Amino acid sequence: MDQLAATLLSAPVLFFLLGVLAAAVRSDLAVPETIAKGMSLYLMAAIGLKGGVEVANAGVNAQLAKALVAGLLLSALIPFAIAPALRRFGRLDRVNSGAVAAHYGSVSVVTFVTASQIYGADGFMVAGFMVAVLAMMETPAILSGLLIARRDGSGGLLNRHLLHEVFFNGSVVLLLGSFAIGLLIGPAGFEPISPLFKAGFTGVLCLFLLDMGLIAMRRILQTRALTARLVVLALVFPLVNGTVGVLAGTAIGLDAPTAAALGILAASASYIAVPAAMRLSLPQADAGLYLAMSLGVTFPFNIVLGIPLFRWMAEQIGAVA
Amino acid sequence: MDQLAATLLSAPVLFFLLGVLAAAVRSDLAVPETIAKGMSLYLMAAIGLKGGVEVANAGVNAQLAKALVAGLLLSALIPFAIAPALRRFGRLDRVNSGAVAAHYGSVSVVTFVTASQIYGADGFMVAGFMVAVLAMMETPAILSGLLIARRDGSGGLLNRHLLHEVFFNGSVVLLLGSFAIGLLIGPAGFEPISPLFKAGFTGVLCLFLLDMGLIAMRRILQTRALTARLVVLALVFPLVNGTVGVLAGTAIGLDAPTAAALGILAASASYIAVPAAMRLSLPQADAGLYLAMSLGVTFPFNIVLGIPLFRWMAEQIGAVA
Amino acid sequence: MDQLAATLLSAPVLFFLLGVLAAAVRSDLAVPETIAKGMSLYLMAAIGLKGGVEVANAGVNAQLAKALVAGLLLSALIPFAIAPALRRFGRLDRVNSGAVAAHYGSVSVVTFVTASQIYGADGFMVAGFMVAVLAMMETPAILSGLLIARRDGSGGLLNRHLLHEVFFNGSVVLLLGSFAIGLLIGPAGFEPISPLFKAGFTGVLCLFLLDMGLIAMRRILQTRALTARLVVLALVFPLVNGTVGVLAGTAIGLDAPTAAALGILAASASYIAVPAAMRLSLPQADAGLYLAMSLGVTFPFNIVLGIPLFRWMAEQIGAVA
Amino acid sequence: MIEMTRRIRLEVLVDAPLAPRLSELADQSGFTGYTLYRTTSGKGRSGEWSEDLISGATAKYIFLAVANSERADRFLESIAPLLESYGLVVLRSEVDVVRPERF
Amino acid sequence: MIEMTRRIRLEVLVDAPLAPRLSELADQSGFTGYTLYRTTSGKGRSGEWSEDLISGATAKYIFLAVANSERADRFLESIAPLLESYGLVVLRSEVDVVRPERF
Amino acid sequence: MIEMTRRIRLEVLVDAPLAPRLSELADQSGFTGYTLYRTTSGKGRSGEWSEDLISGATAKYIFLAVANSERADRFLESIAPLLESYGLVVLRSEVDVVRPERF
Ligand SMILES: Nc1ncnc2c1ncn2[C@@H]1O[C@H](COP(=O)(O)O)[C@@H](O)[C@H]1O
Ligand SMILES: Nc1ncnc2c1ncn2[C@@H]1O[C@H](COP(=O)(O)O)[C@@H](O)[C@H]1O
Ligand SMILES: Nc1ncnc2c1ncn2[C@@H]1O[C@H](COP(=O)(O)O)[C@@H](O)[C@H]1O
Ligand code: NA
Ligand code: NA
Ligand code: NA
Repeated sequence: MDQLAATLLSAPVLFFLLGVLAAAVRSDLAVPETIAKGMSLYLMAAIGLKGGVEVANAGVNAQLAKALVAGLLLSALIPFAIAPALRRFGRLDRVNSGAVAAHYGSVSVVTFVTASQIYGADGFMVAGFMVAVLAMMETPAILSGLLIARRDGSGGLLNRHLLHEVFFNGSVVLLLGSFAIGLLIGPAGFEPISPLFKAGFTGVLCLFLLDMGLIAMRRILQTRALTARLVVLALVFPLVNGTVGVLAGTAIGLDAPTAAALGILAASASYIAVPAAMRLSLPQADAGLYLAMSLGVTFPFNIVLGIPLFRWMAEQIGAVA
Repeated sequence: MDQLAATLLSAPVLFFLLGVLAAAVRSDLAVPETIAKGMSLYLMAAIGLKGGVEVANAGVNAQLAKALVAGLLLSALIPFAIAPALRRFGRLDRVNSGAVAAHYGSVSVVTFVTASQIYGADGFMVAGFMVAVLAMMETPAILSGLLIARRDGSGGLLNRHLLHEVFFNGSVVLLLGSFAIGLLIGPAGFEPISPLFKAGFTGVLCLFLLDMGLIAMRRILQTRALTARLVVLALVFPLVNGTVGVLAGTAIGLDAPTAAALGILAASASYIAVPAAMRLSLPQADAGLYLAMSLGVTFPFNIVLGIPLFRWMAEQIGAVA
Repeated sequence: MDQLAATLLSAPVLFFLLGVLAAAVRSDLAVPETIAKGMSLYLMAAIGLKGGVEVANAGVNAQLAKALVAGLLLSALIPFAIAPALRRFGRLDRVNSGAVAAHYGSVSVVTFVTASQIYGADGFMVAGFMVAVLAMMETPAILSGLLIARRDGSGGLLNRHLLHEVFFNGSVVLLLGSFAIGLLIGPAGFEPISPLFKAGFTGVLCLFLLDMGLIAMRRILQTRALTARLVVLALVFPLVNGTVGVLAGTAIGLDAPTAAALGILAASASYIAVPAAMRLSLPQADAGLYLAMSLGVTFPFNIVLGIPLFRWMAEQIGAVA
Repeated sequence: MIEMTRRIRLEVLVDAPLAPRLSELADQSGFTGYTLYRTTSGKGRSGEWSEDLISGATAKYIFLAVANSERADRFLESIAPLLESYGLVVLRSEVDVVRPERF
Repeated sequence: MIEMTRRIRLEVLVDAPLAPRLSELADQSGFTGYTLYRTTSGKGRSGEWSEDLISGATAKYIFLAVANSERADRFLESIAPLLESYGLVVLRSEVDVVRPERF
Repeated sequence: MIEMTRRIRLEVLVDAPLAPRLSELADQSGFTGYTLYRTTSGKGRSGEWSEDLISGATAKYIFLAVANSERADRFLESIAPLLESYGLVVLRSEVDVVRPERF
C-alpha cells in the first residue's frame, strides 16, 4: 500500500494521470509527435548508457547470462502461452491472436524506465544489465506471433525484411548501442554527459508520460475494436506474465529489485517495435485492436498498479526464498 | 532606469531582441514550429510545477482567493472596457473589435514567465499562486469577446465546442494540472525533476524568446491589416490595463512583486488560447489583425518595457500605500 | 595515438560511430529531422554564448583580428586552391567544381564544436573568439565557389538574394548573435542559463552526432554520384586544408589549441549554409554529390581522425616554433 | 486490367481550428472517410502566412475526401455557408478508384 | 504555349511501415520516380486515427507517382493483392506534364 | 446544386531553397494565391532522397496553385527555363472551384 501511494504520488505517474484526465475530458492538449519521438529516443539512449555504466562499474557476472536466457524465453514463449486465451476467450481469429500475442511477449521500454526510476528513487536498485535483457526481449516475440498467425503455413514467414526488423530494429540498436557506449566510457566518461542523461532524466520522463497518458486514453476513446473480453485479457495478461517473470527472476537468483524488473518486462507489452513489425508482416491484423490493448489498457495498468505490485511480490518471494 | 537596463541586458530579453533583429534583416533563421511548441509545453509545465511547489511550501492564504477573483474580473471586463476604443478610435467593425478585445482580456503565458524569471533573478519574488491566477485569466475573456462581437444576438454564443474550449483548453489544463502536481509532490517530490524544470528553465526561455522575436517581427512585416491607429492602441492597452492590474493588486493587499505580476497579466495579450478560439467562433474576424496586434506589438512592448515598468509602478505604489 | 584513442572513446564520437553502424546495417533508427534541427540551433546558440562569455572574461586582443583575417582568407581562397583538383583529378565540370569547392572553403559548425569539446575535456582550451572566426568563415566561400562556377561570366553573380544569404544566413546570425549576447551578459549573466547551455552541451552533442552518423552513412549508401576519385579528394582536402590552417594559425601567433581549431575549421566542409546557397545559386550542380563528399566522407574523417591529428600537429609545430 | 470507377475527389484548404467542423460535416454527408495533411505556408488575398503551432490559429490543413457525386454534392452544399467566413479553398475533380463501394 | 503531354497520376494512401513495399513495387513497374508525404489524421471504416510517431504503426503517407498508362496499369495490378489487407486507398487521375519522357 | 467553374490546378515539386523563387514567379503571373506543403522522401533519376532539415538543401515542397488558364499558361512559360536546372516536376490538371473570381 505504501508502495502504491509512493508510485501514485511520484511526478512521472502524476503526469501520466494528468494526460489520461486531459484526454478523458477531451481537452485539446497535445504533445507534437516529433517531440514525443525525440523524448523516446532520449529515454532509450539514457537508460542504455546508465545500464552500461553500471555494468562497467559492477562487472559482469553469471546473472547476466541467466537473465538474458530467461528474457529470451519469456519473450519467445509468452505469445504461445496466451494465444489460446486470445482465440477462445477473446474470440479473435488466428491472425489477430498472433499479432496481439506478439505484443505481450515483447516489452515496453517506458514501463521499464518508469519502474527503474521509481524503484531507484527509493534505493531499490535494478541491476544495470537489465537494459540488455530489455533489448533482448524486444523482438523474439515477433517471430512467435507470426508462427501463431500462420500456423496454417501460408506466406513466407522468415522473409528478409522481417529478420532485419527483428535484429536491427531502431530501438534495439539504440538500446544496445548506448549500453555498449556506457560500458566503454565507464563512470569517468559518463560524467560530462551526465547532466543531460542523468539529471534531466526524470523530468523528461514526466513529459513523455504526459503524452503517453494522452495517447493511451485517446486510444481507448477512438477504438472500435475493444470488447469487454479483450479488456479483461489486457488486465489479466500483465498480472500473470508479470508474476511468472518475478518467479523466474527469483528462481535464477536475481536480487529482489532485478526480479521485480524482470516481472515488469514480462508484464509489459510493446508499443514501438512490435506494432510496426505487425503492420508490415500481418497487415490484415487490426492495428486499432492491438494498440488499444497494449497502449490503452496494459500500459496504464502497469504504470499505476504493476510497478508497486511486482516490487511487493519480489520482496515477499525474496523474503520467503 | 536600472530595472530597464537589467531587463534589457538579461539573456532572455537579449535573445528576444536577436530574434527581432534577425527577422528585421530578413535572415532565414527559423526555429521549427514543432520545437517551439515543445518548448511552450515545457515552459507551462515548469511554471505550473514551480507555482504548485511554492504554494505547497508557503501554504494557501486569503490572498489566493482575492487574486483569483481579481484575475477573473480583469479577464472578463477588460474586453468590454477596450472594445469602444477599438471600434471608434481603431475603426474596427464589431466582430473584429470583439476578437481583438478578447485577446487583451486574456493573458500571455510567456510574458508572465519572463517577468517572473527577471523579477526572481533579483529577489523580487512573485507568489507561487499567481500561476493559478494566470490559468484563471486565460479564457473568460473569450466569452466577453464573443458577447461584444455578437451583441446583435446572431449565432449561438455558448455552443458546446466553445464552452469546452474555455474550460478544457490545452494550456489551461496543463498549467492547472502541473500546478496541482506541484502541490501534491511538494519540494521533496520536486527534487528529482528540478534539474529539468528548474535548472533548465531560463535557458529554454531564451531559445523560446528567440523564436518569439522572429515570430513577432515577421508578423509585423507580413501583416496587411495593421493601421497606425491600431498600433497606438496595441501600445496604450498594455499601459492602461497593466496600471489597472497593479492598482488592483495593491488594493487587494498583494505584495509588490505579486501586484506587478498581476499588472503584467492584465497588460499582456493572449497568443495561444484566444487566437484558436476566435478562429473557431469568429471565423470572419481577421486573424492577421489580432495576431499582429497581440504578438507583433503588445508582446514586444511588454517584454522590453512592461516588465520593468510594472515593477517600478508596484514598488512606488507599495511604498506610498 | 593517445589522442586518437581519447577521441575514439569519447561519448560524442562513440555516438557518431553508433549512427554510422546503425545506418550501415540499414536499421530503421532515425532522429526526426525537426529534432535534429532543434539540436543544431541549440548547439550554435551554446557555442556562441560560450565564446562570447569567454571573450568577456579574457578581453579582446590582437589575436582576434589576426585570426579573423586568416579565417576570411582561408574561406575565400581554399575554393580557388582546390577547384583545379576537382576539375582535373575529380573530373567534375565547372559548375560542380565550384559548388564542391565552396563547401570546402566554408566550415562545419559541428566539427568545430566536437573538437572544442574534446580538446577542452582535456584542458586543451580553444580561445573563445574562435566562434567569431567560425561565423566569419561560413559564407565567403560561397562567393568564391560562384566565381569558379561562372568564370565564363554568364549569369549575374552578385544578385540580391545571394548577398543576403551570405550576410544574413541563419547560422551566421545565430552564432554572431549568441556571441554578442555572451559578450554583453558576461559570466554573471551566463550563470542562470549555464545549466542548459553548458551542462547539457556534451549530452546534446552526443545525440546530434548520432544523427549525423546516420545521415553521413545514408548519404554514402544512397548516392549515385560519388566516384573513387572524389572520395580520395574528400579525404585529401581536409588533410591539406587542415595542415594549412594549423600552420597559418601558428604563424600568426595563436596558441596550440587555437591553431588546432583553425586547422579544424579549414579542414571541415559546410553542410548547412553552403548546400542551401548552392541549391539556390547553382541549381544545376548535383546536390547529391556535394553532400556526399562533405557529409559522407569529410565529416566522418574529421570527427574521427582530424580532431586528434590537428591537435598533434599544432603541438608539434608549437613545440618547434 | 483492374477495374476502376469514377468518383469525386474533394480537397478543402482549412484552418486548423476549423478542421473538426469540416469533419463533422463530412460525417453528416455520409462520407466513408477522409484524410488530413498539414501545409506549411502560402499566400492569398489576406496576405502571407506560414505554419504556426504556437497559436495554432493560422496553421492550415488540406482535407482530402473521395466520395460519390451524390455525397460530394451534399457536402459541398453543407459547407457553402462557411465558404466566405472560413476562407476555405474548395477544389473538386474526378478520380478513378478501385473497390468503389468504399467511397 | 508550353507543350504538355497526358500522363497518369496515382495517389496511394499507405501505412508508414508498408511504404517501402510500395516503393519496391513502383520500381518493379518501371516507374521513374515517386514522392511521399505525410498525412496527419483521418477517419475510415476502421475508425479515426492520428499521426503517431511513437509506434509508427498507424502513421500514414500519401505516395504520389506520375507514370505513363502502361506502367501505371502494371503498378495497379501489382498492388491489387495488397489492397484489402493493406487497407490502401488508391486514386488514379490524369495530369499534363512537361518533358513527358521523364515519366 | 452549388455552381462550380473550371480552373487549372498546378502542382510543382520544388527544392526548399528554390521555393521562394517559384512564389515570386507566381506573383508575377498574377496568381491570387498558392499553398506549399512539405514532402518527406522520394526517388527519381538522381537517386533517393529524404527530408533533411539540417542542410535544408534537399528538402522538397509541393507548391499548389489554382488559377485560370491564362495565368496558368503565363506561369508555366515563366518557369520553363528553370525546369531542367531546378529539376522541377510540374503537373497540370483541371479542377472545379466555387467563387471562381478568387482564382
Ligand atoms: N489560387 C490559390 N491556389 C492555391 N492556394 C490558394 C489560392 N488562393 C488562396 N490559397 C490559399 O488559401 C489561403 C487563404 O486565401 P485568402 O483567403 O485568399 O487569403 C492562402 O493563404 C493560400 O494558402
Ligand atoms: N473516402 C475517403 N476519402 C479520403 N480518405 C479516406 C477515405 N476512406 C478512407 N480514407 C483514409 O484511409 C484510411 C483507412 O480507411 P479504412 O480502411 O476505411 O479505415 C482512413 O483512416 C482515411 O485516412
Ligand atoms: N514520376 C514521378 N512521380 C512522382 N514524383 C517524381 C517522379 N519523378 C521524380 N519525382 C520526384 O522528383 C524528384 C527529383 O526527380 P529527379 O530529378 O528525376 O531525380 C524525385 O526525387 C521525386 O521526389
Ligand atoms: Na512482455
Ligand atoms: Na490581459
Ligand atoms: Na573549410
